[in-house]
Amino acid sequence: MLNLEGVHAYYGYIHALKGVSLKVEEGSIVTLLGANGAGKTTILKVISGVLKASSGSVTFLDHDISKLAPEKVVSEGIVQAPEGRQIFPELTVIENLQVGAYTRRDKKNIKSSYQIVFDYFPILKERQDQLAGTLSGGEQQMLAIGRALMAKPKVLLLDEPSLGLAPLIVKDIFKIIQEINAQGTTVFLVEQNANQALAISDYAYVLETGKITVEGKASEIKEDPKVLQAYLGGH
Amino acid sequence: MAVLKVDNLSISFGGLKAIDSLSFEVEEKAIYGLIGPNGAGKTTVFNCISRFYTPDEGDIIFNNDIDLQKYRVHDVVKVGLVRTFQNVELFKSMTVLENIIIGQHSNTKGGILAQGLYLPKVRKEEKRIREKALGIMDFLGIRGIEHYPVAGQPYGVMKLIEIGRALMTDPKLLLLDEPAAGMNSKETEALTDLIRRIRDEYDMTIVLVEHDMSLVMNACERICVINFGAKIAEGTPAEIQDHPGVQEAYLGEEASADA
Amino acid sequence: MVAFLQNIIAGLETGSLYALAALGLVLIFRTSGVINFAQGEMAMFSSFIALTLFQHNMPYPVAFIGAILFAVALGYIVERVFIRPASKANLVSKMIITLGLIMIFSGLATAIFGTDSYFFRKAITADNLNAGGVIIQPNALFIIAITLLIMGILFYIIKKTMVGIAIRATAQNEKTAKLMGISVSKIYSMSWIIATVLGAIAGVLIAPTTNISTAMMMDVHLKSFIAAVLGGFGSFIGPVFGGFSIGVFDNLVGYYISLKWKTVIVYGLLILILIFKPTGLFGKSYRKKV
Amino acid sequence: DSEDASSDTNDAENNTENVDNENNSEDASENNAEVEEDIELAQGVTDSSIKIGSVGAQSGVFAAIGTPYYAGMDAYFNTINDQGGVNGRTIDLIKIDDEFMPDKAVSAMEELVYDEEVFAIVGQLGTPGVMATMNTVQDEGIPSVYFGGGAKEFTEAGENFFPVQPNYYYEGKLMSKFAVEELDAENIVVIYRNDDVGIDGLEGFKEGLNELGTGTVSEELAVNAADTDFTVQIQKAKEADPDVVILYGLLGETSGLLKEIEKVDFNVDMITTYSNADASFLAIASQGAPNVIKNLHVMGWVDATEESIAPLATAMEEYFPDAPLNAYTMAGWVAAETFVAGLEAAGDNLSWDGYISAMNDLTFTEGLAPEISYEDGSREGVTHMALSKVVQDDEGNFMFEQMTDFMEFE
Amino acid sequence: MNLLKNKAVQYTILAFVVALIPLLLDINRSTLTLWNMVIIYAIIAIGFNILLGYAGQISLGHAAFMGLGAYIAANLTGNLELPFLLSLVLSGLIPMVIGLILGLVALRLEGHYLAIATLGFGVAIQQVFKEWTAFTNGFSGVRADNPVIFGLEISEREHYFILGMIILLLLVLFAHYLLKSKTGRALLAMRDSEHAAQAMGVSLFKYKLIAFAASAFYAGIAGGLFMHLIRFTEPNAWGITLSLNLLAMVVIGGLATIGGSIIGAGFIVMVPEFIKDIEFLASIKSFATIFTGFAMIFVIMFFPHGIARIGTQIKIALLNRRNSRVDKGKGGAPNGRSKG
Ligand SMILES: Nc1ncnc2c1ncn2[C@@H]1O[C@H](COP(=O)(O)OP(=O)(O)OP(=O)(O)O)[C@@H](O)[C@H]1O
Ligand SMILES: Nc1ncnc2c1ncn2[C@@H]1O[C@H](COP(=O)(O)OP(=O)(O)OP(=O)(O)O)[C@@H](O)[C@H]1O
Ligand SMILES: CC(C)C[C@H](N)C(=O)O
Ligand SMILES: [Mg+2]
Ligand SMILES: [Mg+2]
Repeated sequence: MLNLEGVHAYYGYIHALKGVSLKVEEGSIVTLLGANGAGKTTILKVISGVLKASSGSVTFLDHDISKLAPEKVVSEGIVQAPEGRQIFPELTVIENLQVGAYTRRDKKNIKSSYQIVFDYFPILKERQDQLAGTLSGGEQQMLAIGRALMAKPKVLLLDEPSLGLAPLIVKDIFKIIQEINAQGTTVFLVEQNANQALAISDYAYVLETGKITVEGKASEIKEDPKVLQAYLGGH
Repeated sequence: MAVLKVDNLSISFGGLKAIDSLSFEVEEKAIYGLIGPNGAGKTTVFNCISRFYTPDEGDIIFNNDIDLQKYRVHDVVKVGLVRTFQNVELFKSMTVLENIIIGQHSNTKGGILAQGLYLPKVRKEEKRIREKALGIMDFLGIRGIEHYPVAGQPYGVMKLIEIGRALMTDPKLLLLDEPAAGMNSKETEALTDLIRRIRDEYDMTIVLVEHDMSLVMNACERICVINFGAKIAEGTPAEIQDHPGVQEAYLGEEASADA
Repeated sequence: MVAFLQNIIAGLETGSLYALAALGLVLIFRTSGVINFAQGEMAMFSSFIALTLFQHNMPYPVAFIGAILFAVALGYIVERVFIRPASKANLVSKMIITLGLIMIFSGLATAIFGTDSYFFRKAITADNLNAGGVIIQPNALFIIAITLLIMGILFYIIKKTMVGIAIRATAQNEKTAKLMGISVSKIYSMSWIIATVLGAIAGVLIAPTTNISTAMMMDVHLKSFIAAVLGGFGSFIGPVFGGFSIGVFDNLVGYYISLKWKTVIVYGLLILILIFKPTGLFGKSYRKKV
Repeated sequence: DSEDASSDTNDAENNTENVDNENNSEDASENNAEVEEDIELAQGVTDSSIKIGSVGAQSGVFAAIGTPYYAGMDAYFNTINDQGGVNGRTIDLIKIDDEFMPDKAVSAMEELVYDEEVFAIVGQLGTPGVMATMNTVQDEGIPSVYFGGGAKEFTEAGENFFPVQPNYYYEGKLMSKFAVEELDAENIVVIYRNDDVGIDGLEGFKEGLNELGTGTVSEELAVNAADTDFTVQIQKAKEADPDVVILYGLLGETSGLLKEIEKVDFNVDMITTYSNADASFLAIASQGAPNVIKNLHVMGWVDATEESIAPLATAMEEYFPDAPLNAYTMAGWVAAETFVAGLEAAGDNLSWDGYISAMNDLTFTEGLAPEISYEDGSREGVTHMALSKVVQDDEGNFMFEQMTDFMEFE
Repeated sequence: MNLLKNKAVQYTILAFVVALIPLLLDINRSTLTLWNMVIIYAIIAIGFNILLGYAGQISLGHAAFMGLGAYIAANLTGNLELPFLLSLVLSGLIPMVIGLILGLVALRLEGHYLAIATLGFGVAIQQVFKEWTAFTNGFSGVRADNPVIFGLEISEREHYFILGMIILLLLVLFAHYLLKSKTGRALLAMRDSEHAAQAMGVSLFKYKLIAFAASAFYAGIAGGLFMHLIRFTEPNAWGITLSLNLLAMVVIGGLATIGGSIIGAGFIVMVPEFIKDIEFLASIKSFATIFTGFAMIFVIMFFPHGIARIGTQIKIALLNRRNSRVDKGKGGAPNGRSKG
């Protein structure tokens, strides 16, 4: 459903993506692994249209989205919870969630979506009128994920969702991702927590300094010695 | 000997009691872990110690006789206490080297006039701190990027730069807030090692907040667990892992260091 | 007592002019963080349109609406042509653009409309009311009412509507706002249009007080900044309250203390208030998370 | 203060001679040696032309004054030039815009005096600019005729300065005489613009009362140029229950004050300054205060009857058909007229000394302005003024009607 | 190390070369007056850049400090008959003390609140200039003589230009070294992140005050030089227009660059003059104002980081071009990183 083909991208003259091709099938969970600075976030930026690919194509449901403005990409149904949370610090928790639902047409159902998010992250309910900027790091992370869920996207892009979350919640996060996926949302996941990410994924890619070096079924990648060695620590 | 003594600390934001009569002590040369669920108040504790927040109640005693309440935020480094930030806070418009050099701010000699006239003593100072900073970069293994802007450095590198900047202040006590966030297990392992080396080679005490249990359990000698701002357990890594309250509130049933 | 009340009433009227002018300023600020120094010049331009229509024997409401329609176009053009292309520039640089706009608009106004001053009529010309010696102009009540109405509408939009939240989100983090599907450029266009319209309304209502000329808004505009800051940029009630306060205060200081030192005293007081309330009288401050 | 000025003037005279000599030799080499005369021409003068300069705001807020003012000046010079100039010399006016900034005025003045080498400065506009360039003009001794401003300092600036417009101090004095003698005032409130204009006017007014030995100022009320709310001034004025209120301000605040007076129905005689003696003022002020405007009197120094203004009107029609004809246009016209009167008096003796001494002997009565005289070193400019009153004609138009003769303070 | 690569040496050589131009070439007195004004505005702009560009603190009231410097210079050399150089130093030092007071206010305020508070400060001080006639002689203004240094009267513009150049050079060097060492780093750190700066021992209190004091000092010196160049001043000159122009100078030239301040000053003083000289525009009324406005906007749009950074901007643009061409071929782009 989402397709990258030979994508190159630059920051100024730093060549961050050097011909990346990947596919995200409808209804699947796809994980992208890679070391610090490999270019994972850059890929998400290119998909969302924040950074324009200098060459190559990005297609969604068989049409080109590489020239679309970020907000248009969102209305196509591709939404991301960006790296570094990027919550709106001077909006309250509830208002942040509301912004998440900005593109939704089914305004009536938004109320029930709040409920879903609050069920996933009860602490957000307690904090709903607090300014988001004063939340703890982990609470902000939950808010960023919750906000993306509010959009009811076709494809959800998650950039290191477990970052800064307590172990208990990390487990929940992966469960939540599976649940969302089960309800029909396709998920493209960037994670450092490779074990758990691969455990719930269908397919995975490994990115090294701007190039895809390994790809395959998640279950196979998990056993790939190269990956084991580089990303899965002493297992 | 306790290098840091937090005694009966409390602080509230509006109606929310973020820290609730919390006490703990950190022994000299220890690597001490402060863990707890999201929103438990860990960062807030750091903010109180480093004087960004003024607690409603309680004392924070550093080095036996220094009452930190009497110091202003920017004076805290002068007594040998320094922190990093949960969300990296680097000086974006400056180069990597300049970011690290800032750490020596309080120890850099030379008044305004001397600097403006660039007297020999200022020149010498500049040379000294530059070399010191390069030494730290060597130690952290990030030499070679000193003249690049920090903006655009990979997240992990930024975390190291922040540690380097903190080391540059010649601290006795280093507070690290989630140093491993955003690192994969391999990188975390390296960081664990680095933290130990910092303690040993720079001869200091480290308190760290972290959610990555592999780092906490491997690096820390003692761990304090807080929830809703109050201490629920304290002990060695093994004790903490087996503590039922901690498992329930934080780790989950099958407590593990495998994450 | 009569003099005291007369000063208060007049202060409220003058203050509402500052407030009106401030609302547009605050709107742009709240959307994009830019202080639009050219807000006054743009309002002046719109007022000249109203004047020109009026001079061509159009009825007052037509002149008023003409000015508003012109403002819609002007706001759109300014945002598209001058502000948006500089989206990469930082906030201070954008403020410099608005300084450049001052020069362009005042120069153009001189070239097109000439340098003379012109009388312009009030919106409401009914007879003055006399309340025990205190004279109240119906027009003053009208202006105060309009100010409060606009304030209410803006307050409602910003606080309660999706568009309002989108505006605030855009102000705080443009990039992420886009990632949430907000068409940031539309939000900017819209807020410049609305702000310019507010400026036009302010200009047309202020004109009977200042006369219409290329310089008509200079002093009102300056006071409107002060009003916005005194009340706090963070709300719409703040600037209105700030405007009223300055209007009233100016008069009371002038009447009871000194006409000559009035300016120094009022500005001194502003600074003093800011020292104690650094985000304005209505600004909420909270402990910043570190 | 005045001692300083006179010693400066002496210096200036010495300088003048030097400069003259230099310039003459240059002129001699540049010009056709055909007309060999013994008169030493100053810089900027040839046999067929005289180059003069003016510095003043032509952009920004002050363009409101500068534009019509320079139109009036150009209209006069164009007329003269089309008639063949003065003694066969056409007049070439170079105007430089100083944007009302003193530093730009200085550089502009230097450009005129040293680079363009003009013969004289005519109608410099803007008090700050005049004050800032005063050193240069004093040092060089170049004649400077007419100032678009009425600061008292202009009258003491030196031999080569020829103010025309009445200064505000003097006007204030004369105003007091009119107030007392024509309007029988005893208790007077002065509302004055709190800047060089109003303060000079107020001081002059008080001095006038003092010399007349009658009448008291019961309230002195300052108005800032930035004010838009005049409640305080009018409330206080009303409380003083005066016989006459002096409105010593410019268009903006004066029309604002009138509106406020109208609002509270304050029925009192008022006098305002000559700066407002203009139809454009009346047009604005009368609409805001249609009732009380009839209590307004205005000082006037330009003898603007239909007949006297005819040449100006014709010239404007000819050269600037789209421009308005207002008090500023008249001022520009008078500036040119006065300068040319000096030229004619100097004849061919167009050295600076020649011009200055011709001016020193001059009493000029033919122009749009009343008598101007620099005899005996007087630098007061116009001292004859008249009081007019606002009246309404049968069609309801407001106009000024002269109610006294042109008279001096004495 | 190559001596010519040293910024200070470069500045010095440049200053000397420029200072000699009027002596070698025949330049109009009026043009030299403008050049002198460029120097004077450059001085205040450098100070202002320390405040805005380095410390990240905005002020819309700095004209007041320049005015203060001018009045002090006039009073000291005129009434008290102090020597010129001493009075010039004092016309910097006294505003500096007032600058400290404004700095104290700034400590509490941020962003736009600071901007407007300082604007209010500026307006209030200007009003004081108007009313405090004992010091300022009100609207009648004060005068000053040509400066006399060690018995030599400086009456020629060429000589004043040399004097100005020397003072500018000294102040440039002082700023350069100050900003290159501890203070400069602390200011930039404070601008980028107040929290992190504090954690590193940077006292916001101290450095905000330093920034305000330094900028007020530079402004005062500029005022003193203005006073002796123009030899007259009155209150209207020291209002918002100048403060806003100052802001424009610094931004147009380039925030946080010393050279940019000088370029910006040149831009704001000279561009309207150039435009006035364009014959075919002169038929448009108010054309100089309109086109200066366009010029300012043009610069910001195309050089958002200031004229002084055009070089870097072009370099990066060229590198980008080269790289995107490379990537059309095979993926062999250099792994270069930006510098500076
Ligand atoms: N704004 C930027 N300006 C310049 N270079 C950048 C910028 N953002 C990223 N880069 C560079 O691009 C490369 C890829 O960065 P990216 O953020 O995509 O990595 P990542 O795989 O997401 O890493 P991380 O695990 O740290 O999030 C890195 O070398 C980084 O330094
Ligand atoms: N300035 C503030 N204003 C209001 N509430 C605050 C503020 N700072 C912290 N809090 C609240 O206090 C609680 C503790 O926050 P803190 O940041 O200390 O948590 P933490 O233990 O560091 O959590 P995490 O692991 O998620 O970073 C949170 O619920 C947070 O919302
Ligand atoms: C004035 C600004 C550039 C900096 C200010 N401290 C802020 O954070 O808003
Ligand atoms: Mg990333
Ligand atoms: Mg935390």
